[in-house]
Amino acid sequence: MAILQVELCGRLADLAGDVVDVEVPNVGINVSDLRTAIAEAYPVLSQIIFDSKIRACVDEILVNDAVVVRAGQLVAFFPPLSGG
Amino acid sequence: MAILQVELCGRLADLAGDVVDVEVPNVGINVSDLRTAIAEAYPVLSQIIFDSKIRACVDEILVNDAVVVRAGQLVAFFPPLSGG
Amino acid sequence: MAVFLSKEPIDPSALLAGFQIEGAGAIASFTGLARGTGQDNAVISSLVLQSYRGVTLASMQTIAVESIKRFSLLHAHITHRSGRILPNEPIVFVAAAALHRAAALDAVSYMMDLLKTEAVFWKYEETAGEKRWIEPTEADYARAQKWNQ
Amino acid sequence: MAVFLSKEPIDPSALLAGFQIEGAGAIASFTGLARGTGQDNAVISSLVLQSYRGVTLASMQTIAVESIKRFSLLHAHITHRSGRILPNEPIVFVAAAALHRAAALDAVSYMMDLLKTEAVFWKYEETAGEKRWIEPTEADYARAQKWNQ
Repeated sequence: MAILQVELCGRLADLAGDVVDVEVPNVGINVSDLRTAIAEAYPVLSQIIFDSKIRACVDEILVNDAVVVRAGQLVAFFPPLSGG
Repeated sequence: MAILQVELCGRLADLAGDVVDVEVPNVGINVSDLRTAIAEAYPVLSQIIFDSKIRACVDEILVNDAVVVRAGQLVAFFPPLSGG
Repeated sequence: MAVFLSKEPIDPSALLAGFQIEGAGAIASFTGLARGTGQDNAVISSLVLQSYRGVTLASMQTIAVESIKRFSLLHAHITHRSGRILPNEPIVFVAAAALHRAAALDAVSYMMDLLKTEAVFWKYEETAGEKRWIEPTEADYARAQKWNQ
Repeated sequence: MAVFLSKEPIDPSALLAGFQIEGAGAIASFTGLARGTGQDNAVISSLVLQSYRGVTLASMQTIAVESIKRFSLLHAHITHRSGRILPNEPIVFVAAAALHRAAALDAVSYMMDLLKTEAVFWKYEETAGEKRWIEPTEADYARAQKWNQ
């Protein structure tokens, strides 16, 4: 197992801070399972992290839930965007 | 009879100058008849002055052809407007 | 509301700098500029705008007043040049301030569409000694008409 | 094309002054400003915009590139602030240069609609010590969606 640092953006950070540490297998974990791992480790995120409007960003690219991530990658979750 | 000075705007002025003098009855003449008087006195305007797109302006207000004008009033004809 | 007819070159950035109003959430602006080439690639040496006495300014004021009413603007500005305008010089600057973006953007479109067809100006291009009068296109009339529907 | 993410206050009139391109017949601009009162008349002390690494600027660049293609623009500009923004300060400035007015005006609407829903920002208002996250409204999403039809 390894520690993946996951960045929380926008209102997600209000719930659990800017970064949360999540234990993940060395071979990696797909984004869908990462949501489950986050929900288990951080009960305060257990509802919102499964919201389909919360998008994952890996190494600065928006990705879908099938993508596999490993410790050391830049992983973030985005609530709905709101510029302008 | 009196002399009414009629201002020609835009491309109308290219045909007959900025101002044309037209003899009109002392009691005045409506705009429709003024067009006829202009066409007779200035053959170069005889087609265009009857064009429905050529609007009359009297004392700085756009008017319809029933309005009566007299010598001394500010009378102008406007081809289609084109600002911006 | 600020409406000006200018015989001198106008500076859109200075006009935008002066266009401020407390509480506005949205400011849209538009600058129309004289172009150096026509539709047939003819070189245009200048554009000449003619106005008529007080009627030209009054027609611009009517457009600004109507846009304020129609779009609940906080402020509206129109500055239009007259006289000889060289390529790349601004012909017209309009700005609209509103609470939200849709109103400000629509108001600027509205003012430009109406200026094209209702403001009391006539204009011609000078190309290699020739003089070519410019009138609104069918598309211009259609855009202006659209606001009455 | 010019796309900037600024942590410092921005000056729309200076940005408009710098937005010049030979041959343009139309320059449209839009400035979005922070407001001092919210929809429920609450006094807003500031608006805080958060961005994320290189993704925010990249999302703005995508919007500018797409608007240039879609509207055949000669030039496009987006400057967006991040960080704490006080009432009446600009949040965003966009500009579009085109041959004709419809393209420039539509491009500015397009860029703003997409910035609202696709640019990587998050924002909250601070009102009397409270923090209120702002997300796009249904109308905002509908406006952005409209461009895909």
